[in-house]
Formats: sequence, C-alpha cells, structure tokens
Amino acid sequence: MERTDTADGPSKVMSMKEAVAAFVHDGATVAIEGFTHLVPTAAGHEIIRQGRKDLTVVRMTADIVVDQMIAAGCVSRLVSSFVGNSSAGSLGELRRRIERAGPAPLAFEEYSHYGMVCRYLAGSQRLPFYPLRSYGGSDLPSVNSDLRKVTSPYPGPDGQPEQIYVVPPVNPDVTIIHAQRADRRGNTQIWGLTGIQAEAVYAGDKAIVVVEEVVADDVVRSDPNRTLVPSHAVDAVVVCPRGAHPSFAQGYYDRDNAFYRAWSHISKDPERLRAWLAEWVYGTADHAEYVDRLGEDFWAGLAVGEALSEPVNYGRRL
Amino acid sequence: MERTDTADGPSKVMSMKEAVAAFVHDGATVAIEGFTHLVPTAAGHEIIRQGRKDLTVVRMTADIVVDQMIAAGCVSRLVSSFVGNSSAGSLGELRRRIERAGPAPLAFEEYSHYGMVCRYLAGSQRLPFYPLRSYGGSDLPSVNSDLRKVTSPYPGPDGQPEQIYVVPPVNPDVTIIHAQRADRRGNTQIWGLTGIQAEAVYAGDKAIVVVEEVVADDVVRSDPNRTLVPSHAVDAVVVCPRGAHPSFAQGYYDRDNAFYRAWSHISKDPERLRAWLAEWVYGTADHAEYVDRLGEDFWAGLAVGEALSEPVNYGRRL
Amino acid sequence: MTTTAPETVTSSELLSVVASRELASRRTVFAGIGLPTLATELAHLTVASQIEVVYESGVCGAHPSHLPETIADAVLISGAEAVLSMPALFGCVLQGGHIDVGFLGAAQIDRWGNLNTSVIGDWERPAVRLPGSGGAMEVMANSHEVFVVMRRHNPRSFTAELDFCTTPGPDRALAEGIRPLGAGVTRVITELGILARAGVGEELRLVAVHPGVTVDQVRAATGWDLKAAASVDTVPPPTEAELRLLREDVDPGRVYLR
Amino acid sequence: MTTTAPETVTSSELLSVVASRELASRRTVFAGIGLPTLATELAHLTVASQIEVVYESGVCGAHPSHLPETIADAVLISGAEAVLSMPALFGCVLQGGHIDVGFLGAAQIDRWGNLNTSVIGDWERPAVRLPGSGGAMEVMANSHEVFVVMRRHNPRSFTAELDFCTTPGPDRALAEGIRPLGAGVTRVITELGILARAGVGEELRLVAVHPGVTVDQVRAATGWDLKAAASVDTVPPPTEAELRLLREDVDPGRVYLR
Repeated sequence: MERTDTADGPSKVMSMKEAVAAFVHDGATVAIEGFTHLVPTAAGHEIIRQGRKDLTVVRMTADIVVDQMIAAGCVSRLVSSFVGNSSAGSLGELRRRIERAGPAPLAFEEYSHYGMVCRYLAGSQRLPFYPLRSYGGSDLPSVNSDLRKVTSPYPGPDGQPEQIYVVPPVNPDVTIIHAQRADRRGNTQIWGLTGIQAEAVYAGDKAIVVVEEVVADDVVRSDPNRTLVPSHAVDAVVVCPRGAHPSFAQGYYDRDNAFYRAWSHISKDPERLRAWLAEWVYGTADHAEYVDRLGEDFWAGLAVGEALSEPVNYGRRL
Repeated sequence: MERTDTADGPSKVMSMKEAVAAFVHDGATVAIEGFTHLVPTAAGHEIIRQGRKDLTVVRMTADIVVDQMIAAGCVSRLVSSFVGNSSAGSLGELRRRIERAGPAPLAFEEYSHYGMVCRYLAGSQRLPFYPLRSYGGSDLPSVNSDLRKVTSPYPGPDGQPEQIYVVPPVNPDVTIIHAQRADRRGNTQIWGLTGIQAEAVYAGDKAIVVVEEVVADDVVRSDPNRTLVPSHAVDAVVVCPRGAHPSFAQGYYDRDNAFYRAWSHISKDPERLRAWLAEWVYGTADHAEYVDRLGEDFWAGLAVGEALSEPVNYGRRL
Repeated sequence: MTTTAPETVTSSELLSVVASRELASRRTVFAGIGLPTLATELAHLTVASQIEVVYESGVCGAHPSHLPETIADAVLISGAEAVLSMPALFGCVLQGGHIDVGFLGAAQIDRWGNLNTSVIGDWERPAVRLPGSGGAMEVMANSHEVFVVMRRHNPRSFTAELDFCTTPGPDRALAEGIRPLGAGVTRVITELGILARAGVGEELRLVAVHPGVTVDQVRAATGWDLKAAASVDTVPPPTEAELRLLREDVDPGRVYLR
Repeated sequence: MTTTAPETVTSSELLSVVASRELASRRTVFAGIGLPTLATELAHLTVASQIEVVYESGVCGAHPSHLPETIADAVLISGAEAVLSMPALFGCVLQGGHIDVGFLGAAQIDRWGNLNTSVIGDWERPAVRLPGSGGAMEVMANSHEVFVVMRRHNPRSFTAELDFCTTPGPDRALAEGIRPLGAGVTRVITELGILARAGVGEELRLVAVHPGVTVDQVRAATGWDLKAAASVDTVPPPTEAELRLLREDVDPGRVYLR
C-alpha cells in the first residue's frame, strides 16, 4: 500500500514572481502572518514590485513590511491589532496616512490581538462568529461595527443571562506565511514561535507558503507532528532563503534589530522612504538580489549556532 | 539571568496512589482523555482500587477503561460521543446499564465528537459556549437540553439571520491524561496522535499527567514546541510505564488488539467481568504488578522498533 | 490466504471496487478503516491518483508500513505527512470544508440519507445501545458529499422511519433553519446495488443493480417505497485489473478483504 | 557600562525594584520586555521564587542565554519549557485565567485604571496614532490583577478623561454588563510613587511616595482629583541587596537598566 513518490500529486513549488502573479490580485484581501518571527517580508516586496493596488491587508502586527506596502501604494485598507514598529518606534508612512490622510487616506479596522486570533479561528473553522471575553467597556466597538454581542443561551455565573462579544470570521482571498521548511507538495513545518499561521492558512481561500528550504519528503515524514500546515491547504511553495529579513527564522538566522531601529528614521522621512524602496525593492529583481546586495559579512552577523532538538521515537512495527 | 534548576519550583512527581487520593474525589467530574492513543488505563484502575463512587466521567471515546470503571461501581454519569469498544465490538457493562438499567442505571449525556471537542475548547478558554456547525436536524437536542442555539449577529450568506448550535463548556474537577514524557514539574511532551489532551487539561480544575517516563529538564527544553501542556497547568506527574495498555504509546509499545477483541467477550458476561477485575485490578497492588503479571514475553509482542524524528535546529546566539 | 479466482468475487471486493469508481477525480476523503480504506486505496491506483485520506484521528497523508487495524493505528502515524490535533482536524479540515467525500456507515438509513447510530428502540431505554455519533455528525454536516457503504440491504436497516436520528442529512437540518455545507448522502453502495441522490430535496433512488439483482428485489429489501431511476443500470462487475490491484497491491494480506 | 554606585539609583532601577516587591508570592506573570522583565527576574531572586513569566509570543518557562530584546527574541525560544500557539496562549493560558499578574503600559490612564494606547486626539483623524491594543485588552480582561509601570507621571498621561479607551478596566466592562475575570489595575508604579486600588468600584489612590516626593507633588502631576490613602507611606528605597542582584545578576549588561 506504500505509495510511490511520483504518484502523490504534483509539486507546488514555484517562484515568488509566479506565486504573487497567480494568487495576489488587485483589490484582494491578503493575510500576511508571522508574529515577529517568520514575517513574510520577501513576499511583501514582490507584491510591491508587481505593483498591486487596492489591497486589504490583514495582519495582527502591522510592522515594517506593511509600512513598506502602504508606502508603495499597494494598500487601501488595513485590518490589524498592533500598528507599530515592534518596540523600536513608529511606522512613519502608516502614521502619515492615518494622522494626515497623506498622501491618501488609509481605512483602518482596529482589533485587539485576540480579536484577530478569533477572526482567523472563525475563518478557518467556517464559523459565523467567534466569542471572546474582551471588548466589554472598550471604545473600539464604537469605531468598529463588526464588534458585536451575543447572549449566551446558558445562564451566567449569577444565574442571569450573560452577554459576550464576538468577532466575525476573516476569509482572505490569499494568506501568505513564511516557514522554515516544506516538502514540494506543501506539507509545512514550523518551529519556535508558531503564532496564528496555521489558522490563517486555513482561513484563506488560497495559501502561499514561503520557505527557507524545500526538503525531501522523508524529512517531513520523520516528524509529522511538526507539520503545522498539511499540503491540502497549500497552493504554492516558494523557496526564498532569508525571505523573513529583518525578522528572524529560528535556527536559520537572527533578527536584524538594527534595521528595526533604522526603520523608524527611514520611514519618518517620505523622501528617504522612497529612496529605500527604490534601492532595495524596485532596484532588486528579486529577493536573491536583495540578499546578495546585503553581502555575506552582513549575513554572518545574523548567523546562529546549533541547538538541535533531541529526536523522539515514532516507532515502527516489528 | 539563567535560573538554577533547584529554584524552578518543586517537583510534582508522585505515585498513582497519591495522585488519585489527592485529586479524584467521590462525586467528582473526571475527564479521562486520549483518543485511542495514550488512554490512561492505569489511572482508571487505581480509581477502581480506591473505590471512588458517583463519578461523572467525561470522555470522547468511552471504551474499555470506562466499561471497567462502570462495572466497578465508580460511575453514575457518563458524558461521551462514542460508547463502544473501538471497532472490536461492544462494552458489555455499559450496554447492560443503559439497556436494562442493571444492576443500576447510568445517566448518559450524548454528544458528537466535535461537540465534545468544543466543550473542552469552551472549558479551556473560559467561554460561556462554543459554536459548531453540527446538530441541525439531529434528534440529540431532544434528549440533551444542553445543546442550544444562538443567532449570529452577522447576516448569513443569504443576508438573513443565521442560527448555529452551541455547546456549553465542560470544566472537570480533574483531568487525567497519559503522555510519553514530562519533566518533574509537569512540562509534558506528546507525539503521534495528540487529540484533545491539552484542552482537556486546561479545562480541568486540576490535572494529573501520567507518563511513560520523567526526563531531564534539558530533554524537554531541547524541543519546546513538543511541550503540549506547560507545567503551570499540571498538578501531578505520575510515572507509570505501560500505563496506557491495552492502548498504545507511540514509540514505546503497540496496541494490544487481541485484548480489545477479548473485552467484548469478557464484558458480555457479568461473572467473567467481575473475575477479570478481581484478578487484574483488585488483585494487583498497582500497575507495576499488572505489568509484571502480564510477563516479559507478552510485552515483547507489543515492542516497537526505532523510527527517530530528524532533529531541528532551534539555534543559539553566537 | 490464497487469492480468490476472479469469478468468485467476495462481497468486500465487490463493494470496494464499486465504491472506488465513485471516487473518480476526488481529492480528499474522510474515511474509517475497512471498506472505505480499500475503496480509497484502489481509487488511488485507478481513477483518483491524487486522492488523500484524512482520518478522524488526525492523520493526513499516511504512508503506512502495514495495513492499519484502526484509524489510530501506530503505522498510520509513523511516516505520515501530518498529524493534527482534534481541534484542527474537526475545526479546520472538516468544518473548514476541505473534505470532498466522507464515508459513513449506520445501523439505519432513511430515504433522505439521515442516519441512526445511537439506539435501536427508545433512546431512554433502548433495546440496543449503539456507539453513537463519533464524528459522523460532523462528517455529514461538513463534507461536500457522503458515501454510505452498507453490506446488508434489508428493511430494518433501510427504514421508512429511523428509531433515532443521530446524524441528519441537509434536509432535516434545513427544516430547522440550519444550512449545512454539503449535499449529504449522495451514494449508498450495498450488496444489491447503488442508491443515489443529488442533494437537498431529493430522495435516494435506485440507480444501479448488481448483475442478477432485480429492481423488485431491491425494493423488497428496502423499508420505504423506493423509487427507481428511469433507467436502472447494471453495475459493471469488477474487472480483472481492479481485482488484481485490490488483491495483490492494496490488501495482499486480506486484512479487510473477507 | 560600569555599575552605578548605590546612592545614585536610576529611574529604571527604582521602578524595577518597587515593582518586584509587589510581585511577592505571585506565580504567573504576563509581561513584556523591559521594566517588567527586570521586576519579574528580581522578584524571582527575592520575593517570588516560583514566579514564571509568560510572554505574548507564546513562550512559557524561558531560560534565555542572553537578555531578550523583544518578547519574541530567539533566545527566549531556545531552551524554553514550552512554546504555545496564539490560540493556546490567548485562549487557554490568558482567557483561561492562568495569569496572576499582567503588566501593561499606556499613553493615558484614568482614575479607574482604564487605558488608552490607540490615539491622541480623535480616533478618525488622530493627532498621534499609537500602536493600539496588541494583547493589552486581553491581559486586562483576563489577568487576576494588572500592574502598570509608567516612567512619566504627568497630567497628560494621568488624565481625567481618556481620548479613547482602548483597554477598559472591569468598571467600564461591568457598566456594559460584561463581567471580567480580574480586578483590573491594582498597582500603578511611577517615578513619583505608587497608586493602588483593590478592584471594582474603587478609584486609584495614592498609597506611597518615593523619598523626597510630597503628596501635593503627585496630585499636581495627576490630571484628576487624586485621592490619597489615610496614611501615605514612603517607599523604602532600594536596598543594597536588591540593587546588587539587579545590577550583577539580572541585567549585568545594562540592556534595560538605562
């Protein structure tokens, strides 16, 4: 009953250019997830290179890559629960768009982190809503009419009817995540911080998984619990080493904290921001060129040592 | 900032006898989880030895260990979504209790598997209810008044109000699971089928984790993603090798399919069932004696070979 | 056990082959152990090369070294492509709508494809307490369609009135105002033939009989007034190629092929 | 950087030491990077030996090789006891009620401990767009109590009327009929002293001032009519032992001790 490899279906490996062209369309809702770890920056840059317009970007932590996509004119609406440059400062372009509507206004749907998590949970589980014990007394429902309440059909702790806030599902047209590795058909393995990536993929109509490396089927199958996203949920596998820079990939390279700090200054000045995009995004054919231009010395500074997990025994029938 | 091991809090390792005595009380609601894999049989046997009464047992797949606990007079109420001896046949005692109320009636709350999953999700997340797209048109709500409906505050796909069934949370007094390994403070690692164990633990007021082995802190910390239950959720760690028999522990021993088949015959005859309990539960001081009595030849028949996961690199700062 | 000669096709072989054909071009199947496994593995070798079985235990993309004895068999886990938690399996994969075909069995089925796996008799004090839903209710509500394979075709199992409806098809759900994802039961494959319906609002109709079986025989074995298609086909018997694959490649040890 | 002499205690040191004392006998703390990290690590060495920090990124039981620069720093992950997914972290750990003390900061706080981290000015067209809630709303609603550490104590931050309430305390939630788990903000630790409240229905009151600070000074720095406890204590200054542990064991590289 063992199936041969060739019979298991076609490879989904394609270039970033192909994946973005095929699955990210003007006007689409695009979820880009990765909580500080494994931020799909290279995918955002390719969306900028291809000049996508009018995107609704869904992202818990709208950070540098979102600021860049906004600055490049790709984004008309943002759905997020944290719009800041990590703990390193501000997102200059995003603030200009919201504070001064300049050069153009940005529609913003504001949530809390768990509100976003629950929207992905509802989206991935095909639920009409997801309940959570936040938002009671907050001003957010007054500016976000999608935050609504439901009365529980069970009595509350005091025997009285109990109300709880709910959020609606989010079902992006495409979800993009970055991961350490996948096999050629999209069985995707992530370790370290795993965030909301799996649910974001299941919530999406299509999914692009960008990986540090494609590995042999046997590597994935030696540890099936490490597969957070099975192939049936994946439409494109893009091999893009160091594609999460300036964020990090646990076990592959460290976070570029200096760039996070620099971004607050770069993004504060529209001219400087334009120049940065011209040099590093429009001025590079693809992420490989971006990586090359940073240079091997630079990457050596982000290199990490080895700390291997101890193997576990899955066992085999004797 | 590295903390010394001794400062990290006391060990939670105790004997099965101590753990059951401390955390399983007459009249309690006890969740016993493990879906075919890692069934906490030895814990059930110790509950029988200690003569617990009037328990409400919550278990998705009520199988052999539940039939044994019912036969021993421990259980007055069962909450479950599958009451059968796997694909091997029937649970004799359970059927007598329900079909003939003999020797005493058994209260039964019937759910579907996902209904149970959602009850644990609600319990673990402190939600007043959890919605799911099952139960519409089923006769189960007519015999289980805890299956209720909520109207979504968002319009349905046709623009009309949309109704959905919900289940209430379950918050057992104690949850018992079996796992491959934990450290002495209860950081618990499970691989292979992971089922609903983590949520069942979080839903419980107290939690007993029975393990094949307690391992050094470094083993657990070499692979933190493998820890499905963190120590803050665990009250007792019980070392009990082969404590999941006749179910299996991935990588440790295989399933005893012959015993599953035998149970349909044993449990069909109340006398034979009583004799089995007398010999294998009341007649053994603890699970170690049960294991010894089965004998090394028996265990050799369930032995498994090696199929190690390939290690992943978590990295270390250089 | 030796290979049976092609002319003596067992009931398991017949049902597996017929079910496998119905899986043409399907991608994801939610299946238990036994006949659904055989049908899916045979379909993989014949009409649905990219088919993937998802098991209720959470296993996706299994590559077992031996034929599994349960949906949770250790050999399904070692070497699998992914093993999911229950919330992911039931929530994201099944309720999320990723299953093309779910396989279900039942003690009783009615003309709308509603199923009973709870009790024979009254729920409170049944004559027979059956195992209950398991995940069947979720498979029915969330798969795009459901195939039912029942060896025995008789009026007690194919009944006008279920003793208890554990697992409702979409007609019953809609009557309560709940809109399910899929079509419910679209195929019932038995030792006598194939019943089919397209979805909501349609009764199961007899669409094909096995060679030598008459429409009247099937009607007599069915507890409701079974309607037949305008033209009832005869199921083409298993081909030599299908039987060879089933016996030599799928289940050479005859674990399920009884 | 060289160690500062004990007599010249920095604001970071003062706030860390005072916050650490408030953590006596606590078990689980939800904390960001910076002062809360320092306070928790110092408490671990002094008044709360079993304290565990849970990070918003999902890390439990971290054993970092270097002081982390963010809550998601790779050094928090390698060697940790557990790393949880977001649904597990926010759903089971936080909303599940496993956090004793959550640490929060804010641009504005009012007398009930409600917080604003969204905007200065009007939400639709703000003077300053701030980052927003992140997980703060969940920390407030689900921790048993919340400590706020604010370096600057001035009337713009300690305001009678928030420009926007991002993260409500339990009083606001209850006014809407929603019952939160915990007491909301129970301690506000600033460069001037300590404000405290026990829970629902109580305003923040001044309970202690740092040596040399007067009650009137704190009142003048507060944007509402701040009430003081019947007897306002003077915060005992950091002891030599506390400062030594903080400087030599907790943050010898002075990553956060600015």
